[in-house]
Parts: sequence; C-alpha cells; structure tokens
Amino acid sequence: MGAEEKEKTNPREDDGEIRIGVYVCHCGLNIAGSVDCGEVAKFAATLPHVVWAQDNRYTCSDQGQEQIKKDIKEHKLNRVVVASCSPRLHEPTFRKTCEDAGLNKYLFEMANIREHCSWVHLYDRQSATEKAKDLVKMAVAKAARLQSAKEIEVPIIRKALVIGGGVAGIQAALDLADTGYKVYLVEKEPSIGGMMARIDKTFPTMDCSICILAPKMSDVGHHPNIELLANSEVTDVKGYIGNFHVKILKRPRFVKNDCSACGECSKVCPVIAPNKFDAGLAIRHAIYTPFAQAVPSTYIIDMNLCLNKDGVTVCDKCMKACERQAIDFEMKPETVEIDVGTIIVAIGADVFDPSSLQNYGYGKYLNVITSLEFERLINAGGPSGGHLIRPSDLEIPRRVAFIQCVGSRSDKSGRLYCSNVCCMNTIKDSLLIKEHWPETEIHVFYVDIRAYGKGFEDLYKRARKEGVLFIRGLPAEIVEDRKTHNLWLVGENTLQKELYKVNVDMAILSVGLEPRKDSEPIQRLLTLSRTQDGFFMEAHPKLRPVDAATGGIFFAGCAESPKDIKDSVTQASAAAARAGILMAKGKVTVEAITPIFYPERCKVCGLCAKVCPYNAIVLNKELKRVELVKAACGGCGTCAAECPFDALTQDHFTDEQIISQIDAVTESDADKKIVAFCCNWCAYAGADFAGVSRMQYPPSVRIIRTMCSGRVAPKFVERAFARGAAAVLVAGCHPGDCHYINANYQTQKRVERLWKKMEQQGLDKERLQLLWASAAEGERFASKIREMNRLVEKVSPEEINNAKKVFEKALGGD
Amino acid sequence: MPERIRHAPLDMGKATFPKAKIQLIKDQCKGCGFCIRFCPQKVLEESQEINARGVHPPKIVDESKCLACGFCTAVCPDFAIFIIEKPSKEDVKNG
Amino acid sequence: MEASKALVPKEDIRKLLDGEKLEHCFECGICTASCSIADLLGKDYNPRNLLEKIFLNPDAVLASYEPWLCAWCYRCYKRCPQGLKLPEIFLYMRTAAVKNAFTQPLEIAFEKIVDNIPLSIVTTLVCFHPERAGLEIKKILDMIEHIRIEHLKKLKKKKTVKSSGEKIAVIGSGPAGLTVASELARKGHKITIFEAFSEPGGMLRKCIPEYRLPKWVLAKEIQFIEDLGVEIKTGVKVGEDVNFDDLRKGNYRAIFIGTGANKSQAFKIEGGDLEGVIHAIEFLWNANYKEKVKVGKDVVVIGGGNVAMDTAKTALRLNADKVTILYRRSKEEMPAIPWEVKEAENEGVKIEFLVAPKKILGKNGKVSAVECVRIQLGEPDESGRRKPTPIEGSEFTRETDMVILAIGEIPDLGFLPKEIELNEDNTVWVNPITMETSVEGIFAGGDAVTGPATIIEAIRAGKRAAESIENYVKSLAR
Amino acid sequence: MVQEIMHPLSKYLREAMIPHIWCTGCGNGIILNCFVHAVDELEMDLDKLVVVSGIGCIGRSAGYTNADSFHTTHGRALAFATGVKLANPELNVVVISGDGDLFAIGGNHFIHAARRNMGIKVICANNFNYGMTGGQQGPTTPLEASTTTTPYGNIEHPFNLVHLAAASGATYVARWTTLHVRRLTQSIKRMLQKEGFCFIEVVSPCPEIFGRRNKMRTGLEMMDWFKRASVVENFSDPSKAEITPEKLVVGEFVNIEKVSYEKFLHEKISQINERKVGW
Repeated sequence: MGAEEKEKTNPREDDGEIRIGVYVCHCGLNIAGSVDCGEVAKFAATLPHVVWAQDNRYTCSDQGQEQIKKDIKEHKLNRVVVASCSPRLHEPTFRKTCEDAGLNKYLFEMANIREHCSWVHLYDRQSATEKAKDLVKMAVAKAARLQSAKEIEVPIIRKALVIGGGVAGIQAALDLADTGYKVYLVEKEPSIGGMMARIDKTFPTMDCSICILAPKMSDVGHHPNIELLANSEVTDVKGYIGNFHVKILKRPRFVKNDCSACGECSKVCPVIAPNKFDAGLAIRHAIYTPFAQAVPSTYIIDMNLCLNKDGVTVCDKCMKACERQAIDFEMKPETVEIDVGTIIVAIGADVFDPSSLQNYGYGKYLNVITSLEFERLINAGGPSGGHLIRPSDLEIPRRVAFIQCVGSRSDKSGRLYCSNVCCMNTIKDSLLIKEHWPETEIHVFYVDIRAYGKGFEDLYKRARKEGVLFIRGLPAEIVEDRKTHNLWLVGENTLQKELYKVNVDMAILSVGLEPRKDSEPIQRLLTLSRTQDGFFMEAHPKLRPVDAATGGIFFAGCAESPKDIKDSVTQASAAAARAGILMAKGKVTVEAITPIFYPERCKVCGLCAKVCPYNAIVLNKELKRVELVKAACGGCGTCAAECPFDALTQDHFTDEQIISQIDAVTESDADKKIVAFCCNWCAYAGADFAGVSRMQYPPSVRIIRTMCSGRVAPKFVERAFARGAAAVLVAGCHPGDCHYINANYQTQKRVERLWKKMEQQGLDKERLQLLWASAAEGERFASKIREMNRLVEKVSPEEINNAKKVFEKALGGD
Repeated sequence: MPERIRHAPLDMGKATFPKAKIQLIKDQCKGCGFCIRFCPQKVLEESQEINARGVHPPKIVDESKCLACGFCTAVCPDFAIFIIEKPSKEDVKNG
Repeated sequence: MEASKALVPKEDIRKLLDGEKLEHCFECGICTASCSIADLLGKDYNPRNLLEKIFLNPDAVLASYEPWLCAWCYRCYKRCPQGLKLPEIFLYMRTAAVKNAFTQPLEIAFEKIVDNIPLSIVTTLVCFHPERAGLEIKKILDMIEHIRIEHLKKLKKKKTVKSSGEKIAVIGSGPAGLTVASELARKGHKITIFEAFSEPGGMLRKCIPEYRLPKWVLAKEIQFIEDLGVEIKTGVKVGEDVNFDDLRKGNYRAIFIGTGANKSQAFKIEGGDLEGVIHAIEFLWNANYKEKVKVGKDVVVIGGGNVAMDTAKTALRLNADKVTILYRRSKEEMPAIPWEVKEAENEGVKIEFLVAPKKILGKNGKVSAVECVRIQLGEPDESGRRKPTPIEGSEFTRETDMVILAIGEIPDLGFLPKEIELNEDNTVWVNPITMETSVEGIFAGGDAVTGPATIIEAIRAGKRAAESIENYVKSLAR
Repeated sequence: MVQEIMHPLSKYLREAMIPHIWCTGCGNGIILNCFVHAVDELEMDLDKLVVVSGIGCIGRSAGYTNADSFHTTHGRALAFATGVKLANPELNVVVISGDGDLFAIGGNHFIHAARRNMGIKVICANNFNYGMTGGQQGPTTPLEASTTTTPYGNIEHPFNLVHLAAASGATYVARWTTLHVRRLTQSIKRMLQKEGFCFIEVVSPCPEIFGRRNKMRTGLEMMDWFKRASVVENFSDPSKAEITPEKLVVGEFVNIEKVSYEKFLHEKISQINERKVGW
C-alpha cells in the first residue's frame, strides 16, 4: 500500500553551492507602473546566493523564458526566482521552463509582485517598491532552501464502483461497462431505477418514464461487465485514488436468483403493507417485487413484515407456492469485498417532507398530496391504474391546485436553493391532467416559473394555451372543508395585490428535492465535502463539475445538486468519462507536496493520524509506528503543523522554508508589518482577486503562501511575533469549504489556542487575526487588511517587545 | 425510498386478508402451549377453563387477526387445533 | 435619493433586514395572505408590498401610514418561508418616522383603524403598539380618541340604519363576540350578548394586564358598543342559566359562539395541588381584580406561550424578586411571539430552554422547589416540531416559592349540542371562509375556533363571521 | 368422548388410539403430525405405506398411524423393515423410532442398512436419553448432560447421528428440531419421494424425563432452546453439525442419488434368471 519514499536525487542541484537567478518582470506597465523593477532587480542582486538578477518586460514571453533557460546553463543556476504575477497563473509555465533546461521543477519559486503588490498599491510607488523587494527577498530565502523532488506514480485498478442505481448510476455504469471496464453497481433498494422509475412522464418530451428507463435497467442486469449488487450498501472504503478497497454489505433477499418472478408467492402471502414504491398509495405483500420492471426481477421478502420474522418458519405459503424452490428464509447478510480504481457517487436525492409545514395540512387533510404521490396516481402502472382520483372519496377531481416551491428556496427549512425540477414537473403534470380530463380546472400557484431548458418554454406555453391558470403568489394556508373534504386555498395574488380564496378538490404540493438523509455515511467513508445545502461539493463548479475534491471520486445526478433526468444522464456520462480517463491512463502522479517523515523524532503519539483528513497517516499500534500512504495524501500539511516533535514536515513547504520566509519579512521594520499566512485555494486566491479587481489596501502586509491554512503551525505565528511583527493574519477557506475536506478546522483550533496563550500572557490578542475568505471575497480580504493596518498603527513598541519576550522560545533552532 | 408515508393505501379497502376459522378440540389438548407461543399474530392465549385432561386449553383472543398460516395446526402434538380457511373472494392484486 | 441625505441610512436598512435575508424574499405573498390586517383593510395594507418599498426606497416609506398598521401577531413571520420578522422591520421604520417627525401618516393610519377595525382603542393599545416606536401612550390615546369622535360624528350624519328587527345571539363578550355585536348592530340587527362573567370583555378584561390595557379604556369601548343598541347580559352562563337549545328555539335568527379558550389545560404533575401552585389564567385574573395578590419572591413560570410571557411580566410588576420561565423546547419553537419574548427578557425575566418540570416539591404543604429535567430535541414529530425527550440523569431541583402553570388554554365547549362538530384539539370546527359551524345558522370565531391566539385574529374572525351572519340572515329573509 | 369436530388429519390416525399417551410438551406428537402432514400433502396411497417402529416412546407411532404398521422388538425395526422392503419393493417403508432403539441396540442394523442403501426412510426422534425407561444415559446424551444414570454429568461422547448416517452412505440426511415443523414436513416429503436409504434426525423435546434434569422443565423451554440455538446450515459438513447448548446445527446435509439395494438385488436376480434360461 505505502508508496516508496520519494527519492532525493540529483545531488548536483541540491548540494554544493547554491546559485540563484532572479527575474523581475515589468508585465508591461502592470508592475512597472507602480514598482521600480530595476531597483528591485538591483536589490535582488545583493541578496545571498543570488548570482544573477535582471528585470525584463515580459518574463513569461518566449523571449523571457529562453533567457532563463540560457542563464541556467551559462551561469550554472540551480534555483530560479521569478517576481511577477500570481503563482496560481504562471507557476506551471516557469516550472516547465526550468524542466526544459534540465532543472528540477521544484527548484523554482515565485514572488507575486503584481496581484499582491503593484495592483493593490497603485498610487504609492515607493511603498510598493519596498514591498516588492521584501517579496523577492522572501522568495529568494525560500529558494535557497528548496529541494528537488520527484513525483510519485500510483497505478490505477481498472475497475469502477458506482454507488446508487438511479438513472445517473445506471448511465454511468453502462458507459463505463461499454468502454470495457468492470463496474460494480451498488443499490440500496431491492431494485435499480431510482426516482425515475416512479414518475409517469418526463418533460418536456412527455415520454413515458419507465418505458425509456426499463431497457437501460435490463441492460444493466445483463451486461457482462456489470456486477449488480442490489439491496446492498457500501459499509467501508479504504485506500486512495486508483486503489480503493470497498466493503459492501449485501442484505438478504430471502429469495434465490432462481426466482422466475412469476408472482405466485405474492398471491398467497397473507401479509399486507403499503408499497413504498407507490408512495404508500397501494398495497403489497411481505414477499413482493417493488414494480413490474424491477431489475433484478428476483422477488424479495420484507423480513420486518413476514410472519417468520422471529426466526421460526411459521408460514410456508410462499415456499409451497414457489415451483422453483427459490425461497430461502435462512439467507444471511453477506459482506462483499472489492478493489476498484474509481468511484462514482450517484446516490440521488430525497423529496422534501411537507408535513413540517403545518399551514398546508399535509398528512392531516386527505386531499393534499405531494407531487410524487401524484406521479403514482397518474401513472397507468400505479395504484389507481392511471386514474387521477382524490384520496378522500376516490372521485376524479374537477378542480386541482398545484403549489410550487414547497420546501425549496426557504431559509426556514434550510433549503435555500431552487430544486430545479418542480416547475417543469408541475407544468407536465397539469398537461397530463388536461390530456385525460380537459375540463379540469387547474390552478398553479407559483412565484417564478423557471422554464429554462430546451423545449421547456414551449411546454409552458402549451399549458397556458390549454387553460391552466398560473397565479403568482403562494397560498398562506390550506383549510379543509370538513363536510366535502374540499380545500380552500388562501393567498395573495402578488401581481394584482389582491387576496384570493380558491376552492379546489385536491391540492398537489410541488415538493422540492433535498440531500439524501443517508448521505452522511457516504460522505464520511469517501471523505467528501458538502455545500451548505448539504449536496456534495464538486472540486470546481465550472471546470471540474463532476470531480470530487478527493481524487478518483466523481459525482453523477442529484447527489451533487437537484437536476432533471437529462442533466443527470449528462453528468453521469461525464463522470464515466472522467473516471474512464483515469483508468485508461492506468496511473496517476501525485504532486510532491506530501509529508516528509523523520522517524527518529517520532514519539508515535498519533496526533498526525488523527488530524489527517485523508486517512493517509495510519497509526500502526502493533508495530508502534506511524505509516504514511503518500498516494492518499492530499497535501494540506496539517499533520506537519500538528506534530509536536517536528517529526513531520511538508515537502516544498518545509518548516525551514517557511521560517526563512518569516525571517525575511521580519528582518527590517517588522513592527510595521503584517505577516499573513494564506491558503492557496481561498485566501491567497481571494487576495489575487483583490488585485485583479484593483482593490486598494495598505502595503504593510506580506503574504506567505501555504497549501492550506492547516499547514500554519503555531510556531510560525510565534516566530513572527518573536521577531517583532506587528500583527499576524491566518487566512483560509470558510469552514466547510476547505479544499482539504476539513483541515481548516485544525487551523481554527490552533489559532484559538494561540489566542488563549496571548491572553494569558497579557498580550493583545487582536494582533493575531483569523480570516475565512473565499477566492471570490477579495473585498473581504482587503477590508481585513485595512482593519488590521489600523491596529498596526496603534500597536506600541512595549507591546511588541512583550510579545518578543513571550515567544522568545520560538526563535530557537536558528 | 426514504420519504415518510402519510396516506393510507387507496386500495386498502379492497384488500382481502386470508381469513380462517380456528377450531379447538379442547379435551384433546394437553396444554403444552406451543400454539400460543409461536402464533405470529398472537391470536391465542391460555384460557382459565379446565378441560377433561385437567389443563388450561388455549382460547381465541381475536380471530380477525388470524392470517391462516396454519402453524398451530402443524405444531400441535395432540391434533387438538386446526384451522379452516375461509374462501377469499379474489386474490389481491399487488401494487 | 442621492441628492439629499437619506433619512434612513442604507447601512442600517441592510443590517435591519438581517443581512442578506431580505434578498431571500421572493415575494410569494404568504405574509400578506396571513395578515389579519390585510384581510380587514383590503387594499390599504399589504405587508409584502411594504417590505418591497422599504427595500427600494426606505425614505418614501416614512411618509406612508402603512408601517403603523402592523398588529404584531407575527403570523407572517410564522409562515414566511424565509422567516422574516416583518413586525420588527416595520417597527424600525416607525421609529425612524418618529425621529424624523412624520406624524401625519400615523393619523391616517388611525383613521383607517377606526374606520375598519372594531374596538379600535383597545386594539391600538394591545395590538398596534405605536408606543414601541417611542410615542407617549397618552398622546396616542388622545389622538385616537379625537379621531374616533370625528368618526362617530361622520357616522351620525349618515342616515341611520333602519332596524331590521332580526334578533341575533352572541355567546361571549370577548373581542370576537364584541366585534360581531358591533358590526351587526350597525347593520340594524338586535344583538344580545350572553356573558358568563359578571363583567363583559372576556380575555380583554381577565387576562390582559392593566399596564397594557387600562380598564377604563375597555369600559369606554364597551360603552360605545352598548350605545349602538347591543344588550349585554352579564352573569348568564349558557349551558347553566340558559340552555343552548333554548337560544335556538327562541327568536334568535343566528347564534355566534365566541366563548374563547379559557380553560387551563389539564396538567398532571406531582405536587400540583401544593399551596403556591397556580394556573396562569387564574393568576392574571387575580392580578387584574384583587387589590392584593400574593406573589412569591422567586417565581417559576412553566410554559412558552404569550400567556407565560404576560404572567412573568405581571409577576415582576407585582414585585417578585426573580421570575424564571421554564420551557421544554428551544427558542425557535416557542409559540409566544418573538417580541413578547424579547420584551420579557429585557424586563428581567430569565428564560431557561430545554427544561421540563418533573414534579413540584413542597414543605409543609407549600411549594419549596421544582424538580426539573433537561430535554433534548429529537426527530421532528407528526406536528413537524422536534420531539422533546428527557435526558436521563439530568434531573436537578430549583428552589422556588411560587409556580405558575402557563401550559396552554383550551376552549370549554361542554354546553354545545352534539351536532356541532369539534376538531381533534377540542376547538369548534367552522367553515374557514364563512365561519359557520356544522349546524346551519350557528357561527363561531375567536379562540374557541383557533385555540389561544391574538386579539386581532379574534377580531378578524368576528368580522368575517359578522359578514356571513348578515348574508345568512338576508338569505332567510328572502 | 365423541368430538363433534373432526381433525382434518384424523383419517391418517387410528381413532381408537387417539389421544396418544405422550406427555405434555413431548415432541413425538409433532413428529407424528409432520409425518401425516407430509403423507397428506403427497396424497400417498395408505395401502402402499408401511410404518415400522421399534421400542421406545416414539415406537408407539406405528400403532397410531392408520397405515399398515409394524411394532417390532427392540432395536430391530430396520431389520424388519429390510425384510418388508425386499419382499415387496413397491411398498414405501418408513421407520419411525428413537435414538436408543436405532443407535444403541440397533446401531449395527443402522450402519449396514445405510451402507447397503436399503430403500428405507428413517425418522429418528432424538430426545438425548432413554425416556420410556426412566431417563438413562444413551448414545446421544450430550457431554455433561445430566441423566438418571449420569447424575454428575455425562462423560461419554455422543454420536453425531447425521455424521454417522452420512458416513455410512445414506442418500438423504437431514436434521431438524420439532420447532422446524415446516422444514421437517418438507424434508419428510422429499425423503418419501427418494429411492435409497434416507435418514432424518429430529431433535425432540423430552421435558419430563430429560429436560427437567437439565434446567428445561417444560416443552416450551426446550423449544425456546431450539429457537435460540438452532442455525440452519444446509449442505454443510455433517461432521461439524454440533449440538451444544449454544449451537444446534440443523439443515439438509446430504441429498444424493444412488441405486438402492433392493433394485440391485432384483436386477441381479433377473439377470441370473435370464442367464439360467440361456444355459
């Protein structure tokens, strides 16, 4: 499992004399407009180990790159520093340049003097130039301590696991299986098909839902590359991208695969219960198949209902009725263990339970139903044989109301999002009613009709043409007339600013979608993160919309956000393609920012294993040692920050490197500077965004980039104070949005501990600030710096000296 | 499928549960209690009366709960209890 | 707006509207449709629209009468999908208006109240609360009194309505009953109110503390109604002194049931009969009527409704040293309206959440302490509220010398004939639109139908019932 | 006393002998019940059914069954049954007897009948002791179990009957308890339709004689033990089918096809006869 230790090769680069080349970019006037680049270059030349420094107009141009390559050879440079824009933009470019010249790409460092300097200090050339010098100094200091590194390669098992057998899971499984990969499809319910199997028609084409889904379902059942595990659950996932070891609990069906689905058993079963598949509107027996087209078609016994649930076979009616002797009451749960390279999460969504909205009386009034119940009612295969009947008297309703946004877009219910499908679903439903019973009076109470997709607007128009009444304004309450069980809907027509009272026979609540209640175990097992809404969070909303932040895991369908069938299928195919790319390549490289471990210092306390969000560090209690699984490592570095014995540090962000940066900042005028530690993904990007937007803030801040705020060890902060920094900022992603799952929770804990310490020592804890800022919150970052600058101006020399004293210890190890 | 069920099945009224008449041959009972203990619907319980053999035979608590599984017939060592299934009208359609 | 300095700073508005929350408002109209005042005033008042105006141009709203028309029932808040606290937003606008000396809108608002809402002085005091915006109560009373006299003058000038001669019985003289009586009296019907208590007014008299509604105001209000020709028979209890069926057999064309909810919910607790344990309704009643009311030093109130808040505040006013409310759910689940809770807390009432009493302990027959248990909230139950379950082993005792039980009131409807259908919670079932019960010609409204609610909701129901009764009587005449 | 209502299975029983003499809570009645249930469900011709039993409580079942039946001397049920089957292979010969009869005194008959693959169906009621004679220790008494002759606990290892049967060559071997009435009935049905030597062990409660000495005073308590401890392990290795207070392995262990002794015999005879003609 464990990957071999990264080789530290190429002694020519690492050992011997350090020769640094510095290039200061003008970026046209972008930098040169506010920074005296020539002066910066001159300054750079004076720095230790710098053997070559120059400024040029565009370092990233071909010319600029050629220059670097030439200099590496000519001046025997073994470290390169470019002071230009954000490393988030051009670090890959220059790394490649170095590689082309035969220099290990990890021996390159950047100073961000554009986004973090010239653009945010447009009108203060002198300060900006001074700051640029500092930034270059920091970069040079770090560069002198850079080490070459080799990225490790991880082989990928060419098998995939798809969790969830709704339409998304089915599509993803079929696509991967057709590509030639072995696919395990795990479904919790007895049959695949998911939500799509339950609805009647699909919008906007009005195709019969099960008619188009059933062939796909049976393809899954017959595909030689697909192993279908229905009535099963993923219980454990270990491993990492390319090498997941998964345990699946296969719950017993109590019917063997010999079942021919003839249904004789069901006929004789004496137990009757509501069929969940029909939203409880129809009955089924203890031995049943959820619906006619179920895959696998094997019947199943609901052991919670069966008379034999106590373990004594008292009733053998089904057994006697079964010609094939397929019934087996002794079937036991089985655990299946598989190894896969990629995982697609397609667990779908739940529908909102409207019984919490008391004013709509769902569950109290018989004739208030949900849109899902409606689907079963209007479905020819449903409990009423496709006759829309109202539950109170089983009559066909003459007046029907649809109520939109039930459980969606509501702060109170915690579901602030639009559920995406309900508008069109209602329009489709209203047309279905009109098709069968054209005289029906249909009111749709809405706030915004969202008919955004292909063919949606036409459908909306058609509904209006058919005479469906669309009324803007939701009913405030539904009241039942006790005698007739008719319903009164009271609300405001917000276009006419008039109150309405509408009497209908039946009301249908267009319930929204919500994250599955059982998604928590999946989240935990796969170390995924979720958005505030509770849906799974993609790695990037625009550019990696189907990837999870954890490598090798992809999303399809409503697990990621509410979507209609078309979007689910699209995303499923995309997820299959993404997983396929990985598996086709057969291997993956891991960036060399993984932990470096010094076993001689380790006291096997296990703290690192506890904080690792990827379970990439394992505490082996038997052998009394800590084991690193580099391939599983995400590269946050929180383990290095946590280790009390300095037994761990992070490659490319070593303690030594970061401390050298801190020292560089605090070498002069420390009492006027803010040392800021920013995580690469949110805060640093937020500062970049402030620069791109030209938000001006005081030039007192010096940003040190870490991959995650979780990398910021308390000793860094202490050292900054010990060296006389006026203030320190630790900035990362918002809690819950961490790029490394939850590493930033450690940040919070560490900062809180430092605050406590400062308070106890009589220091002003305001001098250490914690900021959560996303990549889009440039203004948030800028205003924080403005706020902190006021603090810097106020802070007294005594205060700074006090801090120096308190944190004196942190200076050790110089 | 996770959502809570709020509505009673529409065809619940049409559902025909198997019905049975439970016959006790009381004096043949030796009072082992097997039928009482293992009835899945808890239809039987020990009575207070004393039969010809000096034991308490079972009595029927609620015959309407009986689903005619016939376990009492099958487990009785003394051939003292049996059920007669009442003919049900039509087999209930499933879902 | 840019030209002159904004009267209401944008920053403040932002803060007030709870950050981005207002942006969640997608104008579904639920607030307006829930609003009793919007129902009573029709086009004159539209909270949703008002909110929009505040958002677009807060300064213009200062000159509008609309913010003054909110009656603080919080129905909008309870139903709003976003949970916006409209009454508090409107209060902010009122305060700003007072600060900037906009008095005209207030007068217009009062005119509208007087024109459309029965019991206008009472409702102004107990519902509209102009004083919360920083106005003096006395000034308000004077102002509304003045407007009212003008209003009556106007009415008198109009042709007097011809007496219809139809007799209508109203049971209960609470806000709902009084509303029905005054509305129908103005239509020329002959109204008789039957009141079991010795004085009319119902909950208004019994339970609303003096500091909120001076008795003379109520007396005056009732006098107005009597002046309209309404006969109020006090001390007559339907079911005991008069048979309900006799009323029907009498010449009454229609009957309105407005008996309210004044029976304390049965609450079995060990030690409930100790000296010093009292039901909230009884306590408030005593406080309103008896010269001297015994109040403990350290009072515990059990419950989380408006009555609990009133009780706690009254106890404080009666010189209790310390008043603590124990409520078994969390603040979000409290049925009391948020402002009342806030007010109670401001006045020094301590509220402990997620605590339920287990038993009341006594010494020498007197209350000495309450044994409580801490509660955790489980999964939402059938009613959608999270189910409180006691945490085992978390019992603790709290010393006290008085326990007031404010655990809810239910209607006492034993006198009604069986044909009149009741709901599961023992309230009268009515057709929500006509307020007619399951028996033709018999109507109901107020707390007897809704369970404990606010006065304005009772008035709204009364007004709705009055309209239906009028239609009903007319249809009979035809 | 004449009953007005007739039990539907009473036609398979000798009316005059019912009610039977077995104690309250005894499993023998259940075994008999399951047997006649199976006969009923198979609609067997009672004229072609022979029930043979040896000595012991369960031995009375031959007398109770309304078929041609044979109550034999101690331990010799299989020997007699062999005779019946050889004389008329058309007959379905069922031996219902106890563990003491079949495996102590009749042990040799059993292993050889199984080895020869006689077409006899054996139902053995295993009550762990000699119930009829006062509860002495027998060949199936579990280790440490208390009986009248082992008051300090049994120190002999018991037979594992299913293992013995399987090892001796039976074509069908199963074990059930009297709680598994449905399975037992099904098993008996299956057995009755097979050709060779078949064996079903039925673990049966004997509360009065065995149970009360082993902390199970009633039939119900013994049934509770069956319920708690029994594990169905169909077609598992019969040598591992243990019976302990904690675990009671039941199930079908063997179901194979093999030509029966009587078939071979009669074939041989006809072959010989044919050859004689040829001489």
